[in-house]
Amino acid sequence: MEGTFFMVLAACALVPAWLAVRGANLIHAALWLGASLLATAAVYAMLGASFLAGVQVLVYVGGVITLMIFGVMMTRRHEGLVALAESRHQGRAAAIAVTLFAVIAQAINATDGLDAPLSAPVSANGSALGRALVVDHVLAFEALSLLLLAAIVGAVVIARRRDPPDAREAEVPS
Amino acid sequence: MTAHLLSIIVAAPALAALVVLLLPSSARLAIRVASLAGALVSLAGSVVALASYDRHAGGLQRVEDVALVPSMGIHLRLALDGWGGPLLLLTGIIIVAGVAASWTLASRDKEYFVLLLVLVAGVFGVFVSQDLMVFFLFYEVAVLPMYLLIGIWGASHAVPAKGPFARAWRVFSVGDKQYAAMKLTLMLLVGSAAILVAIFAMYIGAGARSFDLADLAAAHFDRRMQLWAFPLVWLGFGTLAGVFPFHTWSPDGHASAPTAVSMLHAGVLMKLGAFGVMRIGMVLLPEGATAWMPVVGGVAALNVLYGAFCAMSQSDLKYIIAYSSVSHMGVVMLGAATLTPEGWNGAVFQMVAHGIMTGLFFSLVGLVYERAHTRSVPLMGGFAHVMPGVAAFFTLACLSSLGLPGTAGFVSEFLVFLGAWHSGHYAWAIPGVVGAFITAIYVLRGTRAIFWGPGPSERFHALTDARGTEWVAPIMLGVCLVLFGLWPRVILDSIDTGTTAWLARLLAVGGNAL
Amino acid sequence: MTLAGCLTLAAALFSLGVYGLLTRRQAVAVLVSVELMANAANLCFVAFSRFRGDVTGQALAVFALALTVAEVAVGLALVILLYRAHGDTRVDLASEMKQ
Amino acid sequence: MSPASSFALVAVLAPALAALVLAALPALRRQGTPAAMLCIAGSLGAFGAALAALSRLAHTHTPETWSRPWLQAAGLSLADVGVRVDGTSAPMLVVVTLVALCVQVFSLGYMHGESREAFGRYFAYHALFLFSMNVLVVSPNLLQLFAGWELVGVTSYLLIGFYYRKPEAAHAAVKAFWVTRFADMGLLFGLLALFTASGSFGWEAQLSPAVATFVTLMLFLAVVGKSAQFPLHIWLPNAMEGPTPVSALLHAATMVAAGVFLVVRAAPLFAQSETTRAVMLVTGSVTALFAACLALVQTDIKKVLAYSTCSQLGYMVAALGAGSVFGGFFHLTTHAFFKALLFLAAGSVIHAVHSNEIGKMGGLARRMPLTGGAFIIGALALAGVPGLAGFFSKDLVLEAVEGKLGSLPWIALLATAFLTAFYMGRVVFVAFFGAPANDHAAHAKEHGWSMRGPLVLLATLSVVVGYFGGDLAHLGGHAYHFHFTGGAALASGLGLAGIGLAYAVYGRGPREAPAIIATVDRIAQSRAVNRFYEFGFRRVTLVAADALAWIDRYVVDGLINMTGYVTLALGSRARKIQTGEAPDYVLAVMLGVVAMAAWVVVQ
Repeated sequence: MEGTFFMVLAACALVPAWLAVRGANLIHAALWLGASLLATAAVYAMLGASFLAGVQVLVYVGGVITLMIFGVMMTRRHEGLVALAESRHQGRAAAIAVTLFAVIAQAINATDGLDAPLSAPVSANGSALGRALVVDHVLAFEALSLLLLAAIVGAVVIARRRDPPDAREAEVPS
Repeated sequence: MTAHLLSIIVAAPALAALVVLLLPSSARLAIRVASLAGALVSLAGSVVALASYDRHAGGLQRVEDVALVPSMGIHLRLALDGWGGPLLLLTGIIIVAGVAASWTLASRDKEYFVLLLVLVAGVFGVFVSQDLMVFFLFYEVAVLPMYLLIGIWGASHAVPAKGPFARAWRVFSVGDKQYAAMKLTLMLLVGSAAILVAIFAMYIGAGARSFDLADLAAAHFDRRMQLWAFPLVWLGFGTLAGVFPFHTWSPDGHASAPTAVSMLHAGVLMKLGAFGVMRIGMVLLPEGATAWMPVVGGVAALNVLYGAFCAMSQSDLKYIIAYSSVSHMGVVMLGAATLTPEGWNGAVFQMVAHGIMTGLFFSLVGLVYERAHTRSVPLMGGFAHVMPGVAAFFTLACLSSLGLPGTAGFVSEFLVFLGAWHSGHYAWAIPGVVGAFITAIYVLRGTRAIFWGPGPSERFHALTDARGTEWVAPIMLGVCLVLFGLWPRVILDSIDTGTTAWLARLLAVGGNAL
Repeated sequence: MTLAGCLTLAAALFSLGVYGLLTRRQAVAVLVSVELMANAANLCFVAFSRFRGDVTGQALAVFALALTVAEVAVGLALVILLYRAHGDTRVDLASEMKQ
Repeated sequence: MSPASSFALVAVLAPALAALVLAALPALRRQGTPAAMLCIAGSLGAFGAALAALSRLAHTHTPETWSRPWLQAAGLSLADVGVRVDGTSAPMLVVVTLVALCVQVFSLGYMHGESREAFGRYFAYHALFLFSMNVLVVSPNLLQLFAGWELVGVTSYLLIGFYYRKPEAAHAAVKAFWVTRFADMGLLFGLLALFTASGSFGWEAQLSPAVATFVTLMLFLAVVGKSAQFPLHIWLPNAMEGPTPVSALLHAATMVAAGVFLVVRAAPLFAQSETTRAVMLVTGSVTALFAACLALVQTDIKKVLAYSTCSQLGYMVAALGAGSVFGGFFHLTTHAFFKALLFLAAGSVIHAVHSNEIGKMGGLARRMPLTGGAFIIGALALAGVPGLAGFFSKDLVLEAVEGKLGSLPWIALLATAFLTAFYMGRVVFVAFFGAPANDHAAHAKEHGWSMRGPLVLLATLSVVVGYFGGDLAHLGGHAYHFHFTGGAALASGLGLAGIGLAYAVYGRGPREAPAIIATVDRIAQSRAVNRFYEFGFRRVTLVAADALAWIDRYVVDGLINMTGYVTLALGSRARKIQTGEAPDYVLAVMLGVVAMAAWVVVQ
């Protein structure tokens, strides 16, 4: 029962992922990514990481995908929503992707003890995770918060429209 | 105070550099005074260090030891040995003369003096380090500022080449200061890389987790390791000492460098190379040294003759002096290769003698160039009439260069030839002596062409003799040249102390391996 | 449901991401592919966390998530910049360093 | 420190002090006359000290040495510096300081026309020369002798090049230095071999025959250069470009005699090699005859005297080669006085006539009786007229050479004696008798006492010094007693015959040179020996230098540059990998990841 459910979820993750990387329409691709991420969130939940599943839905599907769609909309005119000339190196890319998958799958196959059913979830609630985050790994946590701040400021700085003289300069073809 | 004399000697130029860095670049006099003060402190310290070195006791004196990286056994270990004193003195003399010779520098003088002082702090450090890693670090500190000093303050195409050499100027951009700086730095860095490999081989081979030179000298290295490590040290340091065929950075580098930089580079830095070969290569790798000595000596003899012949063919004054340096550094390596007390004393003495002599040469060439705006010998003539003082000192330098008794050059060359003959290597002594004769030909030919003869021609009528601070370098260096020539024991006693100790051990260990 | 299954799923997602990364030219599409790959890595973390009975994997996944967000934020800013400079968001346009 | 050696030390240091002061105080030097006075005071002090040392030695008859370690290795002294007073060095010291003093006083008048700066410089060089020469003379070992040897070489270079703005003088100075320096390599090799064999630079070492021959041959090479023996004599005639008093001092009386002095000094070494002595005998007699022939045809009075010096040095070398150490030394001593006299008298004439050419003189004996008299005394002494200094020493030389090597050297030297008398007679008759050739010669007059005094002193010595031969021999521990033999009669007869022939040819005014002399002249004009060296320098040495410089620039440096170019070329190839397009980098990364993962799996 559980195995079947996992299979279904896996299919729900993989098919949208395929559409996301192949889709010609960027908006659609972003939305398909969101679908794939949702399915993954469900897998998280199955694995007992319900907190993480929640975060995944909120941050990724709610935040990142939205950001992406905004990004697409801000940078493309309507008729340009369709990505052009996306067919480069199809064969080569496919070969690499397949080889990579084959190699990893082979590694998984070759490793013993991975086929046993997984044990009970670590913790039902988020308290253990919370302790891990802000007690055990507090330094990483703080560093990460700093990084986030830096990234946000950096993003603002990068994307900010320049002052008129600079902007004029930027218009001049180099 | 005197307990930390060596630290003071090394740190004084560095501190002066710091002070100069903090001064505004408009305070030109203050910059010079601070630089000169740093140099003078080092010089005074060197004099005290040499004078107070106990020649009878010998060994390491004034030891200072601070652990830098205890886990790897790296110590900032400074101590004075028999060779250190004279070489410190040489460095002190040259830097004071060099600062004086740079007094009239016009552009970016603050940065220039900072680099010059940093460089010289590195040189002082090398001569007193007793830790191989620190030795190497100081060595790099001494070598790297050269790139900027030549690349920024150098001169390009001072004398456009004619005849067959014009092609080299065009194709390789020889004569360009960037070319010279780049070539010099790259060649020396390749040498450093080779040295570093050998240093690690020694560190691991000794197995004592120590870079202390005494520990490494006491360790017994595998003979096979010594056989490949010694050439690395020889050619690595030898590149800086102008060992054939890795000498070609030297003429181009010295020709493009500003006056004081040429003085320091030919006068002191090339000695670092020779010092490294002897102090690191030969002392630490005795079996490798004895096995490779025929090659080292043969190449050195070649150096002497080859440099002299090349110098004879040059028409650019700085190239003449630079090639003569190649020739004279060959004498140093020749002395080292003899593995005799005479030869080693001569080699170290030649480091000092040549340092002073070539410093004198370059300072005078700088004076001439500043006035005549040319370095092309064929254009000159009759300068003795308008600059008698410069002519007199130039002649003195020439005489030392050709090994005239009564100048320092004689003492060293004679000792080296004596060592070569004594060790039975006639094939080294003969090219050496002939090289000294060839030197007589080209230096006196140069002197005659520049200073003698009718003239000077119209365009040089306004030339003047040296003035004011310009006299400092020639007088100081000239007096030392004669003093060391007349009474060599001022420094030879101390040199001999170092030689005796190291050579005895080298022959005891390396001799068995023969 | 086994660890092997989870890992295989992650590998498949990752490979799809690689495929997208190699074929896509639009900057946003590239970001989409990168997100897929990051997501695959996160899945591994969580799966191993469950497998080892240790919550550290989940903590790492949280950190990775946060990192991803930062990355997307900066990435999108770059996309906007690219668009301003070239009027398009094809990454192969950003080849000034070639000269 | 014993009195004699302290005196000798004073003799060395007095001129050194003068030289030092003149070097350190350019302002004083540029004053001119004060500098000259200082220099002369130094020489006077040196002369006094030398006399004192000599008299002290004559009193005690024990050689004295004082020395201090100078060079060392492995804690042992290699060589000392110091002074040694013995029967060789003390008389030589007196000769050197006395001639130098005379020459310096003479120069006061002769160089009067120079600028004050040049005047001071001239005397500074003189002080330096005297110091160097004294270092050489009193040296207790061959290394110090070598040091003095080289130093006098340098002073010679400076003094020949005194008129440095004259290209000929500049050329002559470097030529002299190069030639002697070339020969000095021999001395250096000799010292190296000597030290290696005996462990010291002393001249009393016992060497194996082969080493002794090598060492002495090498030392003799240096002698050939310094004493202007054939074939290295070429620099001496050019050296006449220097001021005439300089020629008198360096290129006649003292410096060129240093070569002979070296052989006298190192006589114990030379005694050990038959081969070297034979070489010396041949070289000496060839030089004597060859230079005398060349002297026949010179028209420049100084060049006549220069070749004459060569020739007389050949005499000394031949004597030494024949084994007569004292013969060589005695001739050196007498020659120093009469040759200095000849040169100074010639200088006096040149100063009056403003020309070196004997053809532009004539009748000077009447206009300048003292100078003329002095020159004639010198010429007679040189010609070996009985009773004058040259007679005794020349006779001793001939006696020593007689019968050696099938008597060929003896015959050569006798012929030289004849030629010497002839060419000196030629100069005397052409320059001092007959009618004045031009206004200068007609109105020539004697100079002041500074120039006449030294002439008188030297002329006196040229007459009397020959009679001190016994004392000189006694000081040096040699046996010498003059007795008039058939050989002496033959030599002096040849000398007189030479003078007579000269009178017959030149006595009644200038006339066409005899055919044989014209032939010699043509041979001399070809400058064959000089051209040989010039070929060696221009076509061999300079070409080799240019070739090596080319190789250095294009082959050795070319390899270095090629390394640079290869690196750059590889770099620009490798740069093509860097497309600057992000997907390509991703591709590379992915390939790497796959490869690594595959590697791990395969492992």
